Amino acid sequence: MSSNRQLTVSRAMAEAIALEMRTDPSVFVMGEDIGTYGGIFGATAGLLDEFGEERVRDTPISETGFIGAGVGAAMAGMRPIVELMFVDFFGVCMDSIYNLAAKNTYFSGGNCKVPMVIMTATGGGYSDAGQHSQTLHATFAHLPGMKVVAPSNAYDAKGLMAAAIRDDSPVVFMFHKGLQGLAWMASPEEAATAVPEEAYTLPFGEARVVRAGKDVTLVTLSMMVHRAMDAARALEKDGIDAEVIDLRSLVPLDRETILQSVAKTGRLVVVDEDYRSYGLTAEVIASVVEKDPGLLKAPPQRLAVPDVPIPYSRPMEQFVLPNAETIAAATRITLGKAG
Amino acid sequence: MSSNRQLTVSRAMAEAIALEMRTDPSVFVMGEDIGTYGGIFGATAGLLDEFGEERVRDTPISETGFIGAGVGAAMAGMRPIVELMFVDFFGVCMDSIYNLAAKNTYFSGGNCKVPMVIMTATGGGYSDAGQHSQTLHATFAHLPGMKVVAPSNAYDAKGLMAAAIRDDSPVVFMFHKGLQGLAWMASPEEAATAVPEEAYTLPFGEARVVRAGKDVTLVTLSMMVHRAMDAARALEKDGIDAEVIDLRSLVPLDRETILQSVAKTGRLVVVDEDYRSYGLTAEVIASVVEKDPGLLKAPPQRLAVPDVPIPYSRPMEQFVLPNAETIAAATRITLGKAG
Amino acid sequence: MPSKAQLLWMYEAMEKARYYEDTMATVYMEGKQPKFDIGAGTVPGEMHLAAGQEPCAAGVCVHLRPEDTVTAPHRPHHVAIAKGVDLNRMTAEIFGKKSGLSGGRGGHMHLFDPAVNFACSGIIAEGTGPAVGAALAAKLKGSDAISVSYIGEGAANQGATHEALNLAGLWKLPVVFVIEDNAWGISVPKSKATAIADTSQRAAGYGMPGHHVADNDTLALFEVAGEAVARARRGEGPSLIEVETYRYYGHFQGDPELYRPKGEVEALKAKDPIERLRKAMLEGGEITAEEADAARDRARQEVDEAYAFARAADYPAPEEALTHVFA
Amino acid sequence: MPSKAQLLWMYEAMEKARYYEDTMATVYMEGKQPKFDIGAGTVPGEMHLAAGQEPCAAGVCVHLRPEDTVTAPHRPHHVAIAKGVDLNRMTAEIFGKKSGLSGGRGGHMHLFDPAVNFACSGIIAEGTGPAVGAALAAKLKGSDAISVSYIGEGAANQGATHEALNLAGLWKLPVVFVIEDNAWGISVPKSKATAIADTSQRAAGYGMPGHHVADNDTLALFEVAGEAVARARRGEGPSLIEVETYRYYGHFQGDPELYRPKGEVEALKAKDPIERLRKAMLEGGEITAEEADAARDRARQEVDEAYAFARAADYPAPEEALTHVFA
Ligand SMILES: Cc1ncc(C[n+]2csc(CCOP(=O)(O)OP(=O)(O)O)c2C)c(N)n1
Ligand SMILES: Cc1ncc(C[n+]2csc(CCOP(=O)(O)OP(=O)(O)O)c2C)c(N)n1
Ligand SMILES: [Mg+2]
Ligand SMILES: [Mg+2]
Repeated sequence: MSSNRQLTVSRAMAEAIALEMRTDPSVFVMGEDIGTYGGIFGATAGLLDEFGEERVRDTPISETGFIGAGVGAAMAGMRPIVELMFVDFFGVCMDSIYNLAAKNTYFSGGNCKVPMVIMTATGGGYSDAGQHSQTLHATFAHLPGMKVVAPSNAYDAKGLMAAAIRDDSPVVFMFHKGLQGLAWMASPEEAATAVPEEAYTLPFGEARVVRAGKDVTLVTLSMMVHRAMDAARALEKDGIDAEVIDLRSLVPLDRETILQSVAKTGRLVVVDEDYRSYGLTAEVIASVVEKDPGLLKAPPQRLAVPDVPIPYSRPMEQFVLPNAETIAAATRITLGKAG
Repeated sequence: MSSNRQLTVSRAMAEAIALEMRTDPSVFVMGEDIGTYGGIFGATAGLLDEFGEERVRDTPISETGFIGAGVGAAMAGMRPIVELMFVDFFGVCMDSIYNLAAKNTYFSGGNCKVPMVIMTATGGGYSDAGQHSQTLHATFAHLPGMKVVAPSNAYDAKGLMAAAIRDDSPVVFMFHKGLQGLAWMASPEEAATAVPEEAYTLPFGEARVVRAGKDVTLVTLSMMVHRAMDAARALEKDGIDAEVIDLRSLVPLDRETILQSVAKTGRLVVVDEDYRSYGLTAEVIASVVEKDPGLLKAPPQRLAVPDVPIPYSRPMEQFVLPNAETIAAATRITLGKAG
Repeated sequence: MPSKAQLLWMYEAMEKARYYEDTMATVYMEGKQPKFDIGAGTVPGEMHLAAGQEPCAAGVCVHLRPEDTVTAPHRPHHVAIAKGVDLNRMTAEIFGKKSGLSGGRGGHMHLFDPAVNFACSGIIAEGTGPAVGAALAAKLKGSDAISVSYIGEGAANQGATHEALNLAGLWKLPVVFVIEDNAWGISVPKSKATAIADTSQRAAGYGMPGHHVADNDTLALFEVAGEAVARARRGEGPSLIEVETYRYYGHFQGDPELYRPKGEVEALKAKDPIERLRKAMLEGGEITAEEADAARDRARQEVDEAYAFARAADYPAPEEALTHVFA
Repeated sequence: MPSKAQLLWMYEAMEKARYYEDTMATVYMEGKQPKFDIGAGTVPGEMHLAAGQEPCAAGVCVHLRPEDTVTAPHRPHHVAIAKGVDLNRMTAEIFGKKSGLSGGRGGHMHLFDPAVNFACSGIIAEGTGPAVGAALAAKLKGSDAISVSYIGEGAANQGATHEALNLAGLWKLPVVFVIEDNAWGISVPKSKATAIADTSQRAAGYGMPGHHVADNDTLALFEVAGEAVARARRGEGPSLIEVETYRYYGHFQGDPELYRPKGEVEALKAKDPIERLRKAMLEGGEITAEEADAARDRARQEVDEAYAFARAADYPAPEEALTHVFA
């Protein structure tokens, strides 16, 4: 294979895990259907064959139990990767995540470590309705003690997964179903990228300027990076030069890169597939204006799910999700070029 | 009793519940220690004696089960009030709250109703450590389908509780332990107020201007209203005239009142006992600047728990909670009068 | 022993459910060929079919009344049909249409029909608590309505199930818990999920009777469920029934089923429960082949009409998404 | 039968725990008089004492090694003491001091001592999953370390408990689950919380042996726990033990205990388990009163020293609150 080989996000994730498992016997994977099935969204495909049932462990439908077990194993020197099949299921097991995994380091004054990855699938757009389509970025990012990442492409996914596994703190790895490159679900072409074969890590808290631009800053992450890029390409035709920032992680949040960009453009659009209120869009805007409200030459725009559960039916679901057209329209508004 | 009689918040809550139970046989209460004990924070004191064990029902420590049961009972025509003893425990039962209670109305296209109150204790300041001191306002307010209220005093608590019980949608009623007026926990004097004996309701989504002022707007709710008022009194001595706004509910959020105030003062300080990032402080700031960043003459200030678990030890806990001094200091900064 | 009417009712409900699922399997592929895309086609999203599991629905719901509550999980069609959910509006809902039960907001995993007190949900074991609550409401109101909570054998290991079983046992509520043991939780066999072979043995831990029904036997379930429902109706408390049943399709449509032993489904189909019930009915002598055929034809016609209704219906306007968040 | 050393060890651990709690009851009131304010005083916050429950701690931990993991709930002191947690630093932690186990970040419900693999937590049944995970880690590493998960009888009805029991049973992990049945979950008696009288009967539902120890009997528990620990150590899987025990104090200090029948505590104290153990020890003939007294005095002295250590220690700087959020 050449080093230009293209990988889907799901294969990049599975490869990152395999590489760590080969070199570190303390790494193992647990979750529902992560063995024979290879993970419903492919993040563990092939691992069972290589590493066997002890280290690639299918679980009962007991998320509180097996995530709690992950914490216990992590404190006992292992590096578990546990999969919460859909992020929507956090409600049955959030205690194990936010009160246990995320706090035991602090509660122990740093004497105990919880080196654990919780990976979970986010996102909608394929009519899976309100209990299987959420993104819930802010639900995790609001609570202290966990790092939260949400990659937009295969290269980032592999590097961030390796970094997550090696991190001594719990990392919530939120991957978007629609970016996985699955045979059965549409995925943007740019999500699959060239991925080096060897192991590498990417740092958390370093946003990536996906497209440099001078007129307006579009801040987003995960699936919405691709929608924002589509919008940027459309806007380009109108002579609007948008800068697109992929945050890559919510915690830590790279406020510096956002500020630098807004200092340049003076215009801000924040795009998120999560619910609108009390979410990422507000945090990004507040982070800018608490530095200096004068940075903004016009009201910033927020695009997110308008505080309704994700509806099932296609026309309604597509209506509540941000897309290239709505992003472009909001961008025009903040530039005073609406209409 | 005169209509000027003073009630604590806990008694006001219990009275509101009793009044509704007297007139509406479909209202009942469930939760841990809400019977003989009268609720750990007194919100159900006296109810067992008047209404008996069937309608004032102690439960096992099975929050998923009994909150789920509340949803089933509500859909079957009852109006359950369930207590989640500490909001910190949401992690064991959030599915019953956010995926079930909050979404069944939508999932049923409005054909089913879930008239249910989930009341839960928030707040720290008395060294109960990181699993018993959180506020978690945004954790609930971020997710659609539930109204979220957090009163600061007895008068509001009674009126909001009655409104919550009569509402056909699920309402999360977040009461601060330190406002309850318990014999065993310090409470600000102003939390206990004159409370009419008869039943009355207060609307959700109407903030209250607790103190009118022209120089700066302090937006907050729950316990922090009292801290902000203390700060306002201290600032007054320095000739600073602060407007203090008690939001009373997070969902719906009264953006209008905030905007009007900031339009007048041009300066904004948001105070919250919840975690700082991805929380109420950002939502309030974003709500202002997405209208018009020019409303703010100076960077807004946010006071909240600095993204760490609440520590146990007194000096550390007091350090992470906003108080009158830190609020006043932040206010001076936004007024350019720091130092 | 079921009466003639009960037998025919169960048979019809099972034929209806089977034909509904087989039709859905075909309709679901519309617009997903040549390339399968889960979000495309007439019926998008996940689709969990229950062909083979019809006894669990009919054998229990034959004992129920409209005022009884039933909560079902993500694989709900057979139960919804046996509970009498409006088939036209249910199908329109699954098509995402405006005239669907919820105007298209819920879809296949979120079917609500308050007229017959049916609800289902997409989170494992999420219906157990609500079933307990509906039973509690009945008790508080002095009604003799009961609840039935359906879960899969995989769901038996979710904490919610435990809490609901204990609450029902503790408060002696009129609930019948039905575990549909189709041997699989997606790709995980029961032996890799549950520490014991027969989950109904857990009933003792909650102070309620447990029943095990072997090999998808409609008539055996009829008896056991009749007992459990009567017990609940009399106010004597809950029961737990585990039924060994068959899953003919994959976990969801599109499941490659690589985990499944070759020949498993064929072996199950060889003892198809609808065939077995029909045979037993006819052998019983009270029911003629013509009567059975008429029931089956009625069932199929009703299903055909429901699909036609759904197909002809309009999509909701996009902005409808913003309504009904609150009551 | 315990050896002489084991008897003395248990006795000393129990005396130490008792004296620790009784001392804490006094210290806790410092600064809370004349007006009780939970946030005030030398030791602020909630305080759950375990006087009367010492057998549960000593009778199990006598069989453990430092590398074995123990998770305890919100009422942790007696177990921490029996597991060998550093008493000075534990007490300093409860005083909120910088030299506490966690520098004051955790407090009484969050005691962590990795040297002896002890942890506790404030959420009901939250330690059950981690105990399973530590046992899984031992299995994966090929070590013969085991885990013990302590919960109260009220916690047995929490979903987490069910999931952990099933996981341990399914994977045959070396875990001993110990239910301390002190008859109360705050104000709710067991009969109003649990559908059955003897929770150890639930063990069968998870394919593991269940044991019931009546009336707070240290020696009976010693035997049963020895069996369960040995079974786990041999790799044969988990066990569940329920111990009937006594809660002498209120749920937390300051609990008005209005729910508690008059005379209940006095009746329990009349059959105090430490007295009973001492009597049995001396009657056994191998241990003299002098040896027992020496053990008790050693225990008390260690406790006195721990309190003195904690009292003399410094508070952390406020800004220390910001450290150790991440590893
Ligand atoms: C809490 C939760 N965890 C996981 C899932 C994903 N999931 C959906 S169906 C399923 C398997 C369910 O197995 P079982 O209960 O036996 O029902 P069956 O699908 O066999 O009918 C799983 C794991 C979910 N929906 N909810
Ligand atoms: C999930 C959760 N629910 C409720 C509580 C509040 N709470 C603390 S201790 C307790 C009673 C526990 O009873 P039991 O398990 O019998 O232990 P005991 O206090 O008797 O030792 C309760 C309800 C909690 N900490 N966590
Ligand atoms: Mg199954
Ligand atoms: Mg107890």
